[in-house]
Amino acid sequence: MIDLNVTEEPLDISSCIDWVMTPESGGIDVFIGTVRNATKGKQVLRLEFEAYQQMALSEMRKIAEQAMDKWPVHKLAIHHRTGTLQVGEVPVVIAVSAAHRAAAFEACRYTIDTLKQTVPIWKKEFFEDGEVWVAAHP
Amino acid sequence: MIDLNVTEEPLDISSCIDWVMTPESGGIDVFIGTVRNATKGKQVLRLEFEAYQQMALSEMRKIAEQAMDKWPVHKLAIHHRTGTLQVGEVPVVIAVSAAHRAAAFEACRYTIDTLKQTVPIWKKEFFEDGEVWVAAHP
Amino acid sequence: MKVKVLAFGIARDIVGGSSAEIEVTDEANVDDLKEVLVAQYPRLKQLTSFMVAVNNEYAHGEDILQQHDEVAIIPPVSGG
Amino acid sequence: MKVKVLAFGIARDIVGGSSAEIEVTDEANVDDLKEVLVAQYPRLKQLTSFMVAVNNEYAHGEDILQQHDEVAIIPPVSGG
Repeated sequence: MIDLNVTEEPLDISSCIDWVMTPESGGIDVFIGTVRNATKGKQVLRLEFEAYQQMALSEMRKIAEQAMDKWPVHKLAIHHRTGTLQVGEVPVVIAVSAAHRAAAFEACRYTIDTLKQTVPIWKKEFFEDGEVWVAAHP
Repeated sequence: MIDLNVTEEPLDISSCIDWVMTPESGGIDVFIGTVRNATKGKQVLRLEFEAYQQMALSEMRKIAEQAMDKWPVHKLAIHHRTGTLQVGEVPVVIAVSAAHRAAAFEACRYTIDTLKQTVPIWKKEFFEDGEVWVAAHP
Repeated sequence: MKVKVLAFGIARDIVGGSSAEIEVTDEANVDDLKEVLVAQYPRLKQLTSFMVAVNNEYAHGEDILQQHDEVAIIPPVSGG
Repeated sequence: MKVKVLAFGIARDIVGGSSAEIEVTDEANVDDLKEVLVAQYPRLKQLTSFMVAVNNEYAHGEDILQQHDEVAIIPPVSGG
């Protein structure tokens, strides 16, 4: 089972974990992205995330289905936040349950790695002296 | 920084996650062990965990220190529960924060894999028709 | 024909809005559209890369555009 | 000398309690203790393996035991 969400509201890590837990599961792996206070040594004030909402959900579903094809996973949740986030806030939560931990770890890692490559969400970093769309330019 | 706990009380996943979060962190990986309702196709009623408390904490500290030597990790928490656990309850939580996700994933995986090999904690499975200390016999 | 093209992230800044009406030939494909876009908004060329999505899917260069397709410029993604 | 040996998990069941007083020769090492334990509790031989810990550390066979060491039988662990 797959649970996807792209929302401006703060993400609820506990509810993602509760949702993936099943009596058949022996292990859950959870990845939580957090806004770092610096990038390449430069202080970050805040981030802004923008999503192409409908396509983002569609690409997230593809990733979740691929992960469930590749590994024996029970449930997989991907929640991504949009809007303005301060340092320490959580842009993304991925939770994966499986009978055995190897599948949970590998599917979770695959999901975040692929999400960062294919899901149409964009991050802008705000510094003291300006702002930049991450990865936009070589 | 390292936070270790071996306790009869239910584990608090959220407080482990909150504890490892730092403004320098960009990613947190969390592993949550859960009691499965079956093992090798046989229904499990409940588990009992017993720890050699002092040595368990000492071995957990070694693992955490090794993980922090091997990967650039900020904070690492290992909490393990003892006593009787029902299906769906949580015997172990491992949370790891790092600037980049690869370190968090790898340190978390290393920690649970090594914990299962070296930390003196024992699990007894209770079935309809008996009970067994896991891994005791070939 | 005129195609409405959505723009996100840095593409929104370059296009100067969240969408633009782009004139392309009938039977134009995605590569044709990209050519028109780059001619009209040269700063798109400076991006690491940019993709086009049609109806919420990444499109191939040879995909033919239809009048009522939902078309979007997808600059390098950076979610997570 | 007499050494107090703690027993956990299945070792506690085999020993019949959470600790046992074991008589070993002075200057006995960990291998000597394991021999005495197996002679006294033959079911220990059926385990996948068993280790001995001295003062909260896994011990080597040649480690010499002291009277007041905290000694423990460590059957195969299964935490997590």
